[in-house]
Formats: sequence, C-alpha cells, structure tokens
Amino acid sequence: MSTRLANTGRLLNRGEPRRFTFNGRKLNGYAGDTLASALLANDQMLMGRSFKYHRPRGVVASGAEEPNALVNLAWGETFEPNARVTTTELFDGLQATSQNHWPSLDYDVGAINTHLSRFLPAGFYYKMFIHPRPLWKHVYEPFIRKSAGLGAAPKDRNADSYEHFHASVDVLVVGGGIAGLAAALAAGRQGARVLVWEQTAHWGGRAGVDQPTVDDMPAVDWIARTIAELEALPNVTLRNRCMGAGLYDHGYALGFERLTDHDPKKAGPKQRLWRVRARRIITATGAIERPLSFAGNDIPGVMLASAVRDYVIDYGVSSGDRTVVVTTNDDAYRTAIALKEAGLDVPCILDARTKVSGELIDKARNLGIRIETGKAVAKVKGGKRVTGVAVCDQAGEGAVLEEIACDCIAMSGGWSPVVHLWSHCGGKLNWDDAQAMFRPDPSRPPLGADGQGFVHAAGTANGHLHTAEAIADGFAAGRDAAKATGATDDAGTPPLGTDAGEGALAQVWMMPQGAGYALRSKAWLDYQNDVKVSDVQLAAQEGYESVEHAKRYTTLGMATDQGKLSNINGLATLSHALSAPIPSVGTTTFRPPYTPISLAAIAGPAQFDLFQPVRKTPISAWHEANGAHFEPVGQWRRPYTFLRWTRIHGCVTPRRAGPSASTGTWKSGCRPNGGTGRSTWPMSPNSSHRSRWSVRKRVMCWTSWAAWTCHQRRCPSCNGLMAHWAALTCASSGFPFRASCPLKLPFPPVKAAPFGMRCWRRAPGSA
Amino acid sequence: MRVRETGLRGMISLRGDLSDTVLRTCATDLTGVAFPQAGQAMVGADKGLVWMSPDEILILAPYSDAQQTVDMIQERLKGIHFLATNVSDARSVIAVEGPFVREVLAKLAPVDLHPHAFAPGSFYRSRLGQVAAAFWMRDDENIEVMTFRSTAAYAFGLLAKAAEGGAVGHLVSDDAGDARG
Amino acid sequence: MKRYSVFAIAREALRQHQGWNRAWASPEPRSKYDVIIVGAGGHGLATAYYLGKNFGITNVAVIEKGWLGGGNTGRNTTIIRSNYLQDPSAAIYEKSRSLYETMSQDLNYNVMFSPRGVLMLAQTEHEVRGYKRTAQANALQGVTTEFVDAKRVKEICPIMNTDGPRYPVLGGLWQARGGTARHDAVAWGYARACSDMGMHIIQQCEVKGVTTDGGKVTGVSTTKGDIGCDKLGMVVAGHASHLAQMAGFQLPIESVALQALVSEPIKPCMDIVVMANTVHGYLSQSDKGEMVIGGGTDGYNNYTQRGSFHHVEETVRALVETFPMLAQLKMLRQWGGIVDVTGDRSPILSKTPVDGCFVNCGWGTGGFKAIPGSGWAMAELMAKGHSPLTEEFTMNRFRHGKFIDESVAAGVAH
Amino acid sequence: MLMLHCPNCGRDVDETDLHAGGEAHLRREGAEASAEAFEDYLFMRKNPKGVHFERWHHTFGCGKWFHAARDTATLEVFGTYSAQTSEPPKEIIDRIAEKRPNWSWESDT
Repeated sequence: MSTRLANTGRLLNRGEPRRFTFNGRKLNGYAGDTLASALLANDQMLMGRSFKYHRPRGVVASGAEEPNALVNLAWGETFEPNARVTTTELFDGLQATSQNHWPSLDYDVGAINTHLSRFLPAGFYYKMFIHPRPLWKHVYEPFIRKSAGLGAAPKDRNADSYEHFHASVDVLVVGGGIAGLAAALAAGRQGARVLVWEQTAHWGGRAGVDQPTVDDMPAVDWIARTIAELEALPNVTLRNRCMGAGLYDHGYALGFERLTDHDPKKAGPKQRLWRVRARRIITATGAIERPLSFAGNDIPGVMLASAVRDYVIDYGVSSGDRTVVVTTNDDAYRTAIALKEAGLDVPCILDARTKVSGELIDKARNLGIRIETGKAVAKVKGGKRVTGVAVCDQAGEGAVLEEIACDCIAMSGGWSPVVHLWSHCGGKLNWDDAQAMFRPDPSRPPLGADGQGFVHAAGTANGHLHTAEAIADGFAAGRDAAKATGATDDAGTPPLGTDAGEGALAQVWMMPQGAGYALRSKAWLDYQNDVKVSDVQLAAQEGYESVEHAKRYTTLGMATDQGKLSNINGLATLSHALSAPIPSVGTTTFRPPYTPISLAAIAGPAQFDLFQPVRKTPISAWHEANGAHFEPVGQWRRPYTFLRWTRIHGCVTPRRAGPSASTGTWKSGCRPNGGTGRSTWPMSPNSSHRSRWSVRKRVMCWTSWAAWTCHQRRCPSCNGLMAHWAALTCASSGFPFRASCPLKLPFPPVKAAPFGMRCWRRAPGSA
Repeated sequence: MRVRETGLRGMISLRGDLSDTVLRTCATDLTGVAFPQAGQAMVGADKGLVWMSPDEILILAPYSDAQQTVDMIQERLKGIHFLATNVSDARSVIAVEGPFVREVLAKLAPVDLHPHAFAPGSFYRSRLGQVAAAFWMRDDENIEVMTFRSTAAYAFGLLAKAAEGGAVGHLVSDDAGDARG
Repeated sequence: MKRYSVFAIAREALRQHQGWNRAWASPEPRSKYDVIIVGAGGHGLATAYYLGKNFGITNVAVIEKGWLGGGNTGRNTTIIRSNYLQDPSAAIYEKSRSLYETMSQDLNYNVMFSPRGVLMLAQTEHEVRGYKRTAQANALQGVTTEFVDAKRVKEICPIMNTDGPRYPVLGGLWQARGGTARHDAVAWGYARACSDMGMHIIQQCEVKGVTTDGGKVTGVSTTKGDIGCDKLGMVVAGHASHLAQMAGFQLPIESVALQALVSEPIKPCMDIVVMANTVHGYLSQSDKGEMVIGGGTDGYNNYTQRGSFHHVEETVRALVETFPMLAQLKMLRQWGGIVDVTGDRSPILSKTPVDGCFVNCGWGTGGFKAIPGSGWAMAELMAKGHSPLTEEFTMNRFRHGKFIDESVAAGVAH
Repeated sequence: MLMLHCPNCGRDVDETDLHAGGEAHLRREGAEASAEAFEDYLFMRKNPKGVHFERWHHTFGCGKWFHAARDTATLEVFGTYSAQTSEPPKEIIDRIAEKRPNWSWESDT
C-alpha cells in the first residue's frame, strides 16, 4: 500500500494540515502536497478510469505529463473537469471526484469493455456500425457519445476574474530548473531584461530531488543562492506557477500563470495570461521519463521511476512497500537507492541491459539490492493494484523465470527532452540514437521576423541529460541570447555541476523483445486513450504508416496529456512495425498549449459587461429613458424603435407603432432578465422596474435641459444657479447629466463625472 | 491605485506639415511647451502638445479655451495648408494614478511599458482591450489615457478592473506590488 | 477489398487481427495515367473516386506532397450543412450533404456522419432578416431549413445563454439534417475505395512543375520523376495559386490561415452544431467529448499553417459569452490550416487556360462539407468537359461580374 | 503574431494594432479599362508562397498606411516602407535578393 513516511518530504509543511475530500471521503494532507501525493498518502492509488476500456487507473507520473489521474475539482462555485492531480496543489476544502465510471470508481459497468477489447481494436468504429444505416444515428452513435467524454460538464461559469498582461523582454527563459536558472543568471548579469517562468511552485526542477552538486555545494543550496541573486537583479523577473504555454511567430510567447488556484481564498484574479514579446527565448523545459511497454504496464502501481522517487523525497510518500525497479538506464537506480534509504523494500532491479556498471549501480548493490541484468517484465500481476511481477529474459519471448511479489513497479525507458515549445513555431528536431531521443536541431531553429533563429533550447530540453552539461548548456544559452540582444556586461563564471556518471542506456521499445500478441495486446502506450502496442502495429499493417495517420487511427497521443508519455514509444513501435528507422517516420506536430489552459483565461477581462465595448452616443441615455429598442450596429447601438409598454400576462410586452414586427423580435423583447443578477442589455424591457426609471430619467432629463437652457440664455433671474442645481442633483444620483440633454444642444460644462463613471479607487489596505 | 475621469479637456487636432516653422511656433506659443518629437507628449498643467501621427498634433488646452484656441490657430496659420478641429467633445481623458500604473496599462495594451521604452513624456497610440486609446505618462505614478468619448465607459471599466487585479510585479522594481508574495 | 463489418471484426478478433489488409496501396508511379489528380485531400480523393465510380475511369493517379488527408481535410471542424443563399451553392452543397448520408455504406467505411443538426444564430435584427431570407430561398431550392425563435433555440441547445448581455439570441437558422462527420475517415474511406478500383495514391511526392505541349497539359514533373497524363486536376486548396503558377496562369485566390481548437473531453452536453456569426465563433462536441471550436481567418497571406493567437482569443471570448459553461473548460490543442479564399467566398470548379487542366479550389473556410459533392461535380467536369453543378463556378466569373456571393453564409469561417 | 515596424511613427507594432490591406503595388484601373484589366486589379492576386509585398494600416496607432515586404512561407519581414511608392525601394529589393537568390523584382512583376 502507499502511505506517508515519517522522515522525508522536503516540500511538505507538516505543521499545516489540509483537509479535502475524494469521492466524498474526508482525507488529510499537508501544505506543500499535491493532490496526487495526498491521495497516495491516504492509500488511494486507484484514481480514475481510462477512456475506452474503463480500465482502473492510478497515478503514473508526478508532473504535467500525467495521463491517468484526472479528477473533477470543485470548490465554491468553481468546477474544473479533467484536473490533473499531479499539478493540483492541495488546499483546504478541495473536493475531488473521479471520472468516467458508473456507478462507482471501484465497480464500473463500463469495465466490461476491457473484456471485449479484442473486438475493439484500433479504429474498430471505422469498420463497424455501417449497416443498417439508421442505427448509426439512432443507436450506435448516441451510445458511443454517452460512454465517451471524461470529466463532467460544468453547469455554469464561475465568477472569478482573469487578466492578461503584456510584457516585452530581451530574454524569456521558460523553465526554472538548474539550466533555466543558469541561463537567467547569465543573461541577467549581462544586463538584459529577463523574464523566467516556472510551471510548478518550486525552483530547481529535478535537481532538488536528485541532488547533484553545483559549484561544490548541494544543488538545493545553489538553487537558493541563485534565486537570491536573481531576485536582487532589477532587470530580472521570476514567476513560478507560470507555464510557458506556447511560442508563436515573431517572438510572441504565451504564459499561463495560476494565481489563486493553489489557494482559492486569496484575493485577486484567478489566472493571468502573459503575452510576451521576447527578442530571444530560451526553452529550458526539462525532460520527461518514458514508460516501458510490457504487459500490464497500466495496472495501478506501475509508475515512472522518477515519479516514485519524487513522491518519496519531495512529499514523503511511499507509492508501495515493495517496489520492483524495471529499467534500461542508470537513472532509475536513483529510485531504488532513494527507496532503500527511506527504509522501503526494493526486492529487485530488473535491468534490460546485459552489462551494467557504474557509480549508481555499485551504490545500489552496496545497499544490498538484488540486480538482475538482461531481464524484463513478462507480465504484471494484479487488477486494481499491482500484486507482483513475472520476470523473463529481455531477449526471449516472455517465458516466466520467476515471480516477485510487489505492490509497486518503478519503470524507466529513458528520457525525452520536452521539445514542445521549440517545435510550436517551426523548430526542427534530430534523432539522437545513442540517447534514444529527439532533440532540437540547433541549425534549424524557429525563425523570427529577421529570418534568424530566436529560440535556444537549453539543458535537458536540449538533450543534455546530466547535470554538468545541462547547467553549462543553460548558462551558455543565456549568455548567447543576451549577447544577441545587445547586452554587454560580464556574465561571470559559469556554474560547475557534478553528478554520478551514468552508462549508456539500451533502446527497449518492447518488453520482452519477442513478445507475442497476447503480451503486446496488454502493453499500453497511451494510458488514457487505451492505445496498446498491438494497436499501433495494426495501424502499420493496414497502411496507416505515416505517424499522423497512425496517431489519428489509433488516437495515440490525442488524450489530454497530448502524448507526453506515449509519443516516442508509439513512434518507435510504428517504426519497428514498418522496419523503418525512427527519424524517417517523423514526429507528430507539437501544438500549443503545452498543457491545457482555461478558456476563461484566454477570454481574460473580456467577460460579462466588458465582453465587447458598447459605444454610446451622447444621446444614448435619452434613448434609453424614452424606451428605445436598440439593435447592435457594430459596436454601436441604434434605436430600432421606441417602445410603449403595456402589461400583458404579467410580462411587459412592447407595442410598436407602424408596421407589425417579426415574431422573433417580439419574443426577444419579452424575455426576462435571465436572473443573472448582472446588468442586462437595455433593450430587454424588464418589468415595471424599468418604467420607474424611465419616469425618473425623464424628469431628470427635462429638468437639466430646462436648467441648461436657462443658463444658456443668461437668464437674469437665476444666473446659472439652475444649471448648478441640476448638475449637483444628477451627479449625486449617479445620473449621467451631460448625456441627458436632447439633441442639438451643446453639452453643459459639468464638474461631475460626465459618463456616470465614478472615480474608482482601490480599497485602503488592499495594497 | 486610482482611476478617474479627468473631466472635460480642450483638445484641438492640428493637421499639417509638422516641420513647418510657422506651425510649430504657433503650437508652442499657444501651449508654452516644447514641440514634441514622434512618440512624445509634452503635457504641462493644463496645456500640452501630443504627437499623434506624422501630420497631426493634438493641442491640449482648458476646455473653455478650446474654441478660442482654434480661432487663434486659424488666424496665425493663414496662408499655409492646415486643418484645425476642435475635438474636445469627441474624446475623453481618464487618469490612472498609483504605484503600478504601468502594469495597469500593460494588462490592456500590447506595447512595451518598461521605463526604458515608456518614460514621463512618452506617448503611445495603441488599444485598450478592444478599443483605440492613446496614453502618455505625466510622471512615474500618473498615466493619462485618451479614448473616444463613445468608448470611454468601456475603457474606464477595463482600467478599473485592471487596477483592481493588483500589481503584477514585473514593471515595478520596488516592493510596491503585492504580486511577488 | 476485404469488406468491413461487425462479422469481419469478430472473425479477425479470433485470429489476433492478423488478417486485415492494407486500407490502400502505396505503389510507385507509372509513367502515364489517363488522369492525374494533384492533392490527396478529401476533394482530390473524392474526385478520383467518382471518376471511377460514375465514369469508369480508373487509370488515375492521386499525387500528394505529404500524407493523404493531411491538409485541410484533417484540420477542419467537420461541419456539414447546405443552408446557402445562392442557387448554385445550395445545389452543390445539398448534393454533397445527401452523398454524406450514404457515404459510410457507399465506401464500406464508417465516416460517422452524424446529422445532429446545425444552428446558425441570429443575434442582430440584420441576421434575423438575413436568415429568414435564406430559409425562404432554401425552401425554393429544396433544402430543408427553418427559422426558429429564441425559445426553440434554448430548447435545442440548453447550455446556450440566449439572454447574453450584449447580443441576445433572437432566433436562428436551423438545418436539422446538417451535422458532422469524422474528417480523417472521409479521406481514408475514399482512399481505400480508390485503391480498390486500381487507382494509384502516391504519397510523399511533390509536384515541381506542370508540362504542357501546345497549350495542352501533358504531365507533371515530381520528386518521383515525370509522370504523363491526358487530364490534370488541381485540387490543392491553399496551394492552388502556387500550382497554378507552375501551369502558367493566375487564380483569384488568397491563402490565409484559419485556426481551430479543441477543449478537453467532457461528458455530452451539446448535441448540435452552433455557429454564431455576429460574435465570430462556432462550436460542436465531438464523439470523444471534446468541444471543437473554430473562428475567423487571419487577414494576411500566410502559408505556415500557424495563425495569430488573437484570433483564438476573439473566438474563445465570444463563445464563453454565448456558452458560459465553457469558461471552466480548458483548451487542449490549437492548430491552423491554409485556406484558399475567393472574392465572393464561393469555390472555383473550372476549366483553365491550359487545355486538359482543371482546377478545384476556393472552398475557403468551408470545404469539408463539400467533399463528396465537389468530387462528384469535378469528376463529371473532368470526364465530360461540363457539369450542371459546376457551371456557375468558373474561374473567370469575376471578369463578368457573375459573383456567387456567399459572404453571409460564410460570414464566419465554417 | 506578427510584429511590424511602422515607418510612419517609427514604432515596432503588434499585429493587433494593425489591419492587413492585401497585396501592394496594384495598378488602379480607370473607367476605360477592359474587363480583364478590372478583373486583374480587383481579384487576381499573386498570392505567392514566398516574397510578398503588402499593404498594412496602422489602425490603432498613427492611422497611416505603409507597405511591408514579407515572406508568406516563413513570415520573415524584409522591411517596411512608405505606402506612397509604386514599387519597393532599392534597399528592400537588394535585401530580398540577397536572402532569396532565386527571386527578383522583375520576375515578380
């Protein structure tokens, strides 16, 4: 079972408990938890159901790449479907419910699909439901629609406010890991205007977990020192909880900042959309670990090795008591070591490579961990939770050598640089066969308005997976970018990183290598959309051989994680099926945003009354006062007719002189307010309330007009006093005095706000 | 932060050859400020000159003097090609005052409001949300925004909302904002 | 061709799906064909399909620069409707819509045509008048549409805020038999059927030049060598001008970016397609549950398949105001395509100054709905030299002022 | 999201402050012109995939028109210049020729 550990959890504040609910169950966590870590700490590994087969799903990752653990989030009037638990910071009163199941998460009728899965291969719907024709419209499609979809549909909008922000900078650094911070340091020291975005609440990225050494100090210390130095630089702005959502032409970048999502009680806008014009952009966006394809790799409890490590070190959560590590590289040994050091059991490390050696391997061995080389997972045992693993030779067809009991499997198939932002605007990639990854091709960057590249990839996002190269690469990128914008100051000395040396990884795209159909049809590539190795192979067999075809035919990578875990594995599977090298199969196009951003944030302030400007003529208020029925004419409103009001059936219905109007117009005129409590379109004649205003406005209007005329004529009896009296009355009642004069008269010079706009002032004490 | 309508302001659009000495002298004589360069607004207490486009400057004057100013221009520029129009009632001015004025504007306008690009005396014509606007900086805590009269209420709403959202912490170097916390 | 059916699936399931054939072949090009179609998008493949099916011409090659269906066919928002104002448009779009109804059966490939109904919102008096006029015109053209009032709109689409503060809904033009289809499947289904008739679909083969002899087309030169033909059909949407230039003539076309986006999938909440021209946006929910959203085009010529973000913003804010619940959804992915726009927003299906060379382009933002009708008409035009459906859509209609003005029907991209 | 330099007011301007005005250097036709000439003037556009000369209006700014030379396939901007010209200035032509060796103003017109 997964549980909270006593001694670890560097991001937790155990002094601040947080209460939340999951499917109505009351649970506890701490400040600093993500919803994922808090659920795991409460032994809630099962968090959702997959899209197609309704398979049980547990959390697999610890960051934005999570495909499985999506929930409906609610608090107050806010409701967010498909919220990723791994990026949701825990707060008091959070209510989460799991998605895509009926009647409950544990017992789901839809799970029958998993038993029918052999009849539901990739693209089955293109081959079925053809005859008889009417059944598609009336039976099949309604059924498919009902069972598809993930989160619940929100009922209405929330009243939170959202804002935009425009900024122009010399260098935009996306990613606040050590490479990004080094880049910001270099650029900032040179005097360039620098903006740094980090999507999480914490700086330093994975270095905080893996603890390499930088400049002869532990990475966390270097990160703290660097943050302090950057904060002291007036030309550098740091933003965390701000994701680089997309890069567009001519140095335009979109950032999505979450302001109160982690603490809804906090005042102010909920989210802010940054629209930045940057002369140079550095994408230090890190890398994402790849899952391995073996039978049963989707059972809750099978997780990325890095995620298992994160939960232990960052959140003090063990994902299981006994964890088997399955890997093709040295990095996953860090997980085994971290687990062992936390007092947890690691029965075995299954390494697909036949020969392993190196610092990390020795360390693991010295801790007494059993290391099996050349071995693979034949099959994972378990249903809603891992119960064990069947071991086989990687080279064979999956004959089981032994079974090891465990409740967690930590897998690692290597790392893929996050090249999304680089690719959004046309940057091209190279296949690096030694590291089994696509990495940015520096000779084919996204081109800016001047025809020159304006994006520099840096650190692990540039394919430098190890600390020393990553941090040096980040610093160099920052230095070059700032120099390109004309900054001249000294960048100082580059930071020096050191880390345990790592051996080469093995390219393993299927476990075991000769897995038969039975295993391949249980090896998942895309967890959310239920795309398996056999599905991609079927697509290739049927001639859907371009990666775009295979993707669309199988829906690989089209889930809400946009294939962050599945794309490379799917591509490799496809290239194997076609016996073509991976680079010739190509990559799919990366499209913004990096992770989903709310539509309300895109709309920004243009909501409710500020949706679109209503341009007003000086006579507008007079029209309103006299019952004008307006029609929109561009941004203006033109009085379509002047209405008289009669009460019919308890509803005010306009009666119009002249030719009879269309039914549609009448009905629209009769609509109630909609009960929104917000100001409505003035053409909506709403109850007698309106008539009262009408009378009052008319009185005001004619009083002020009379007064003004009197003033204009230099009336000796009052000498302008009338006008002043009218102005004062109108201004004090909020009535737009100036706009109230009938046509043709010049406006009176009033001191009061002429448009009925009051002076807006920030309440004292609210900064 | 405070967003307020400044009340009526005399505004005269003067179009012509801005390099013409007669025109320049006329404008500077009327306002007592130096003639602005492109992208500049020379605004004194109640008079000023704003560079609108290569062939247009806006003369700011007290509202009550507007027509009189137009008459004076007509008089002084006789014989050269020009157009002077009293646009006082076609436009309104809203003042945004407070420690993070730059950020309030930056929430709405797609321009660089960093002190390097926009300092007291600088002038932009751009948009606020979905409407045209022009703005200039009086001092570090005071920006005046000019919009068409018909869109003033909308612009005011946007500015008030932007101010209500608080500081962003990007264009203020001291700790005036609350956004870093 | 192995027929697709539920029985075939069951049979294959028992043998691990090893028996499925390729959906279409990938042959090397021959040296000469009767007809070459450039562009293996929906329109190009449909043209080839109806050349074979209706006219028995099967010595056909469809040449594609990238992957079939990879252009606008795979990038649109899949709306199908035929409620156009002008007679020639209504005729071809209605032909198209009716062919969609039986397409799955014709192609033996489920293209998931879903006639769930298309509603075009009237939010100004002007639109009310315009759509009433269209409804009347449609009645005469034999296209079933009706003008519905605001109350009925709310019934058809409960999640809509028909009392929006800025543009309340006054009614709408409702075409119950309009809907959507699975866009990729349309291209794949046609490709499979064409391949089955022996036609060659040649992907990853870019046309570099058009060869002519005495004003008559003789072939194309491509990255896979020169290929001869008697007749050439250019069906390349946004790249039409580029290809026409190779053949030595100019088209009244401009290529601009059109963008679309989808939200994350949610449970079904909207069962129709809604288009809101006043506020510039349109919306439907896919069978997967994603809200599929589209808006207007960029104003400038652009071949990058990327657009400017502010158009996305404009569309989203309009739809959030019209469908308030959208505010709490998230944008999953946005993308762009290159659309070919003419002066009157109507397509060009026409002979060209080059003998034997035909062009099919100018569908602008609304080509998907026209795929079968366009293919049907284009095939007839190429086979017989004339077609009743294409008579008005000539490329020189602009010279004579014979516009087919559909700027109202296509007021927002669609 | 384009960013163009407005030669009239000297600012780098966000696309949202601008309005695209279509192909530049069109020759306006008079009443005596033939139908073909009018068709050319009103409808026939070069629509090149590559170097394109176009008109832009600085709508939300100085309110003036200007011309831009831009690549429609890469969005590279070669330069902007006065709208009061019937062909691009020499330095712009030279700059394009340098960057796009296969292109020439003569073949473009």
